[in-house]
Amino acid sequence: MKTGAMKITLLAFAQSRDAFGFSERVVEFEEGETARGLVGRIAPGVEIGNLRVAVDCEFASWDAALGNARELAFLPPVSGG
Amino acid sequence: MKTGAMKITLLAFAQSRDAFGFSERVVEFEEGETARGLVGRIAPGVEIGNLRVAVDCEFASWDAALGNARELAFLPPVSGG
Amino acid sequence: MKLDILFTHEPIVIPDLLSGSREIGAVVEFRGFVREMEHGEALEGLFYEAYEAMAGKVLGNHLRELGEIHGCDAVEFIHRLGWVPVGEASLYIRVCSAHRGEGLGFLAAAIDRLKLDVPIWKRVGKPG
Amino acid sequence: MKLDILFTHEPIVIPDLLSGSREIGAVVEFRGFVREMEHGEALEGLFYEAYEAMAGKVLGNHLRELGEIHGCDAVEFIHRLGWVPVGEASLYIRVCSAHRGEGLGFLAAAIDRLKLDVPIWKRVGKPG
Repeated sequence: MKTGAMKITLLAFAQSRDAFGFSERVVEFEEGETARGLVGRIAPGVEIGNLRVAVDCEFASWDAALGNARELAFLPPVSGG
Repeated sequence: MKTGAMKITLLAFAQSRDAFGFSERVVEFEEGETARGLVGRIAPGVEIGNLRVAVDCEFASWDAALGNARELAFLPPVSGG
Repeated sequence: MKLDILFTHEPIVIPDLLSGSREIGAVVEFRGFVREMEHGEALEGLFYEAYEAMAGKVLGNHLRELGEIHGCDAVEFIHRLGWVPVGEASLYIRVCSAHRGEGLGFLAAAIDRLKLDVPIWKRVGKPG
Repeated sequence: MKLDILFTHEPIVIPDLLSGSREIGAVVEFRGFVREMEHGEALEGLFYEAYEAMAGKVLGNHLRELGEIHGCDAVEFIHRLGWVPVGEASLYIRVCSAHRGEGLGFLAAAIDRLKLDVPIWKRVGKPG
């Protein structure tokens, strides 16, 4: 079993795309890292104030370990309909 | 001006048709007569308990004088839709 | 408010939606169908009867008043009369409004008022 | 409950109503249209974007739960994505149920839930 650096796909939607400067990006992460920590590392200038975060299509906490997550999405306030 | 007997069309809907034995009938009436009095005179056996009455397409009181009404309708509880 | 009320002895045909106003944000449509099981009894259909002149008047007053209360732009109302077999529609209502709340509020209230005092009656089974 | 959820980049086409159950008494349909005036600003249209995989999952959970709560037999949900010009529909929902209350209740709650946390976004003007 290989431990340490794994890859995760980041998805930035709507206004968060402008803030992050990408809509999709693959980065390395450690399984103990949190979403908050990951954003602080790869995009330290981004305000996460009104963003929710989803891990593998489920709403998640900014402060939970990413574990073996494969997709991390940044979700501004929704406005469908 | 002629006073006294005038003609009014009676309309009986839904279950009231069975009770009255007609769906439409023209009868003579006096302008001081009420809907209640008219039914008592022409169909004394009819129970008006759950019937509403309409005069010229407006809900009316059983005890108001018919005046110069032209159409008197007997309305069982409604059930449209 | 634009209001159309129709009573028909034919199967209900849904009118085309005229793409008029660019301010209509919500269109809510309701169809009421005759169900087979009613109070535990299996029906073949229902027979509807109306005092048409009065029904149009009473219903028109209700719908115009509700249109004011809820703020609706257009309403189409169709009630089928005569024999309506199970699985066919007896009632169709379409409400056009700026937002969904207005249309949904209008529709719920309109059906309540219809069943309150509009002179239309149904009976089980074909008469005669 | 039968549930269909569709996201489409094409204009919404209302699916045929399959005359299945003889126990459907009420069919309620909602269409949401893009309005010209929004917050006092004249639009040409709106651009919709979704996280489709998650939106389908979150919405499916909401609609199945609401179907249980309200007691509905079938729901069809269509959301258009991409550019939607003023006067065209961005949303279509159809609910089939035994009685009207169930369908109307479901529909109001479904739109509230859609706007609560389903990852779909609109923005004014075409992007780029």
